[in-house]
Amino acid sequence: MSKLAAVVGIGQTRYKTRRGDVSIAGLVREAAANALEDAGLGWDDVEAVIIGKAPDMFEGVVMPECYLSDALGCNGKPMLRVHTAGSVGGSTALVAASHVQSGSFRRVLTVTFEKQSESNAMWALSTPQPFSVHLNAGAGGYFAPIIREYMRRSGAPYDVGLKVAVKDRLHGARNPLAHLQLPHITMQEVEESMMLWDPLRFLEACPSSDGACAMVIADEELATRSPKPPAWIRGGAMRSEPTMYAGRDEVNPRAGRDCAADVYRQAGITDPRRDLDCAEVYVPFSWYEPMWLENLGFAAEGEGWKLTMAGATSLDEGGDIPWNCSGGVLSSNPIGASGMIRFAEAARQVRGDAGAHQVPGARLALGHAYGGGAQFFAMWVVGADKP
Amino acid sequence: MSAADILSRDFELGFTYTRSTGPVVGRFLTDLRERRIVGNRASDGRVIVPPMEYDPVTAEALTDFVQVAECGAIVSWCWVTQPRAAHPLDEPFAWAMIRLDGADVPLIHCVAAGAETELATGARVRAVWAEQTRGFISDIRYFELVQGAS
Amino acid sequence: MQELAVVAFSQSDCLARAGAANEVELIMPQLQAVYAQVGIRNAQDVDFVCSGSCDYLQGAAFAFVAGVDALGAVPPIKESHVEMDAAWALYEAVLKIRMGQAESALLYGFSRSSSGDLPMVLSQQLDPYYLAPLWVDSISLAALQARLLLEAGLASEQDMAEVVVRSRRNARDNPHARLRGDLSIEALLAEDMFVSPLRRADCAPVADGAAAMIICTVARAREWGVPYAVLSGIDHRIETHNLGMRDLTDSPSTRLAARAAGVAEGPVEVAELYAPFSHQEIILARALELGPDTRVNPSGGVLAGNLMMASGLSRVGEVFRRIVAGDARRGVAHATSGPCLQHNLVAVLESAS
Amino acid sequence: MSDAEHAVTGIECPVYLQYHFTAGRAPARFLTRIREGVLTGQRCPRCSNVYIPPRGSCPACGVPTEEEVVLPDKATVQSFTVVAIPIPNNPIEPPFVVANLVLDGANIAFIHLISECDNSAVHIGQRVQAVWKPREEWGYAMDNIRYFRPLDEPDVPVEQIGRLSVSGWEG
Repeated sequence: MSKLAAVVGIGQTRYKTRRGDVSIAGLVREAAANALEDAGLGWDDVEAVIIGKAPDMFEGVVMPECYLSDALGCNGKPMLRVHTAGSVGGSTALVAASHVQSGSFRRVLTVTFEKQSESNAMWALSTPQPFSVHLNAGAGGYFAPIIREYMRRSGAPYDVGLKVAVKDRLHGARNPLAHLQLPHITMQEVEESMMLWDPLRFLEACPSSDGACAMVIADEELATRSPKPPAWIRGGAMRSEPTMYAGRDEVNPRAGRDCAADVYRQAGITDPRRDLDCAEVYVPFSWYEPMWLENLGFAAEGEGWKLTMAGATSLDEGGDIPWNCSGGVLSSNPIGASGMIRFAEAARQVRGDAGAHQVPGARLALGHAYGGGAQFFAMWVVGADKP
Repeated sequence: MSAADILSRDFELGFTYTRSTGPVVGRFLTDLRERRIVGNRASDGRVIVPPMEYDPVTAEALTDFVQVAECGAIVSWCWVTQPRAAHPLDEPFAWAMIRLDGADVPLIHCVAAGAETELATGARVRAVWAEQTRGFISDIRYFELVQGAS
Repeated sequence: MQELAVVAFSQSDCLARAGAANEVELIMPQLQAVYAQVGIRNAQDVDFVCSGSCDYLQGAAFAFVAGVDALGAVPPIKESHVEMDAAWALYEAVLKIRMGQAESALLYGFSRSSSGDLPMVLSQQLDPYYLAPLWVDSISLAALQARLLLEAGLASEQDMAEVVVRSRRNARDNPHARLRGDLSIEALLAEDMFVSPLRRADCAPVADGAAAMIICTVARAREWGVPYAVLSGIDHRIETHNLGMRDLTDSPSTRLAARAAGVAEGPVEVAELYAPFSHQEIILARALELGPDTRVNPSGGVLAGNLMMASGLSRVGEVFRRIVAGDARRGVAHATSGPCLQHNLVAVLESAS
Repeated sequence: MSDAEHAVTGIECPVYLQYHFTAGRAPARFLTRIREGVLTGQRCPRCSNVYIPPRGSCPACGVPTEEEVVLPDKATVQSFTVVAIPIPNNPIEPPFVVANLVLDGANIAFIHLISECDNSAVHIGQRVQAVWKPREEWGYAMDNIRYFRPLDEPDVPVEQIGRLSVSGWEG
């Protein structure tokens, strides 16, 4: 039976197009130091470090954790490097949690980062290879057809994506760490922004950011003694399926549905919309909000967009199930860290520590990450109450 | 299966990365451009060259910069008989750990020498600067022996 | 704490070049082999899967994603990946089982490191401002370490040659080895230097391939009715990236990991050490405090063939094979990562009885 | 100027590595055949689904695939996007249509271009056929097919996409 574990410290950097003031180590360090400070701890209090990021080609450093051991106070300790594509931030948090939940460690530090400004994200995500049998059309080239298929199936009106783009940016404007600060954004502005991959417009896609996110995860006793309220890990799950297989539902991937069912079962959630107070869900393209609302069981199939349009996911509109109050991936996207930011922001909510984007009285929250061709999923549920 | 068994081709995976250095690495490279070498002092008092951002023992951020000499002694070395294309020198050369005067921790750089027999641990070396320095590790083109193997 | 068992292991031949086989084609035979050893169908029949690989060895982002195509991951599976040797995938799986989220796990590691120039690829593991731009290759760094060891009087060229001779001799019984045979120390010492003070034979030959393993709870191993070795301890530690600040003649991180894994809590009959350079075996054997009774690298070790990203897992597998064969009752496996033994993992395996 | 204005804050690091890439057995077989103008998939021995381009395994079943299936060059649009921005390493000028296409007789889509039509007329279920480059330009590459162009055939109902036989869609 797994031991209890809780998030006792959270640290992030400010997310920006380019953090030109720090080295790679400096960036990662900033988040880690912030997390330790939040937990009221020093470097010696950490027993192991679990680090995650997306492909090494982003920074052009092979297995950069080797070089980062000093910046993270890791010498003489275990360090593990996770890489599960875009879901890595979430997977890394789960692997970190397993260090404590297994009873093997009492307190660990976990950090994820991306310093995308060191290269070109589109290049790093699909480096050229001879004999490539797939046409390279960028990440949007992969996801836009799936979004189009969702629109066809659900009959959703064309402006659902516009609404999400505005909603998440308005959320982001409440979060001083968010990369995009667009407090006056309108649906018209989104609609008039450049079309990238039809039906995806520029303002419906995530930015490319530098940034890092860190958490300190502790066992039951240490968490109870922690100076700030802990976010108790009530469940964690991962699922993977192949990128392509005959009959795969790319719009509503089974890996996501199964992962959600697993984490809800662990957390005792039967109706996510009712039982959860908020969610931080990996939405890099606006249309993925309605798609994931259905995939994660917040709405019936084909109905997700109705929640979005009704304002149910909007903090500003007083929705009953606010999604991505931090501004989400649409407001900040250091790829390797983006998943962990979701997990950490869920934890901030239940700790009552989310500042201007706090959901009043949040007690139970979902953190979600996905990666690859929407084939790798990682989720956790955190709560203010000890299970 | 037939001729299809092996279908292969050379290719290059490459990008010119734009690294931001942060203050510590930036300070070292700024000084290097002025043909000066700085290190910094670790929490145990040792002078580290090139300077480290964070102490390997205490993890504290390190700031106390110390200028060191451009000459020093070889702590260990190896002899590369067949330099690879990306290596900084085309002729056979040595990689060496070099403890610069005023430093406690050796740095790793290349040493140009005519032959392996000229090298020895303890040998004295001196930095040879690039004609045009730009704030890059290769502003030190290589180290040269100032007195042969003793 | 949950008692753990290693129940299956398979590795490919250490091929100088894997020819036409891509990642899936490298991995799949090893997966099929471990499934057969425990009598399961595919990855659906274990609770967790974790792999180890490195994008830069392959020369493409997301090298591990293709690996999922070898698993039969429909319906979706619980799966994760470390950008490390698969020995660390084993570590992640151990935690998963200890926390009660799995009773069994499949691990695999793979690479086609012959695709690139490995020592130069690994030079980009170094700090990106001071060393990586100089392209200090991994063999040269190991040579700097070797000279420190030699000049400190902690080993001789003869000692290093003995390591190589024993590796080649032991590898005669290892069908997967790339280099095997009878060599004399004199002949070896007469060979030219490669990167002085290292000769070519002191350096592990690069090999393409894959390895796979299945671990589980002891209860599950009994259920499956297969022979198993108990994984009684596992730990890993990292050191500073600044080579100038490390004592390169010792491996303090291996010492720490060995203590935490409980190496000294019983006799070590066999040890499989991931030493890509001959002098590193000497450093590791000392750090693990192995005595004269320990058979070191009976497989030949990685000097006989180095499957990058799988060699660490293979060391565990080699000890497992000897224990279930009754050749040893207790053994130690070691894996390494980073330049000059920066990061080390130690596992202890024991016979079930 | 002060020292601060002079300080080095960034460097350019060229990281260029040379590799020797091998296509893999199944992809190499596919590429060898497409060099002859033949589209060859592989059938899974367990679930019977046909994969093209083949990877040497059925990702769903996790078993090696061996049996080769020659497929026609007619396909159905499963979905698509109009790419409006230039893509690194892709020489095609935007805007262009990238579609997930399923060849007749195949059970999986691949990505290719659609042309010879108004971009706004492309739709899910549309029938298309390959337009090949001149034979003398054929190499070991999927772009021996320059693009797909619309066919004057009735649309395929969505639930039938990816389930057609090699003989195609009769409407």
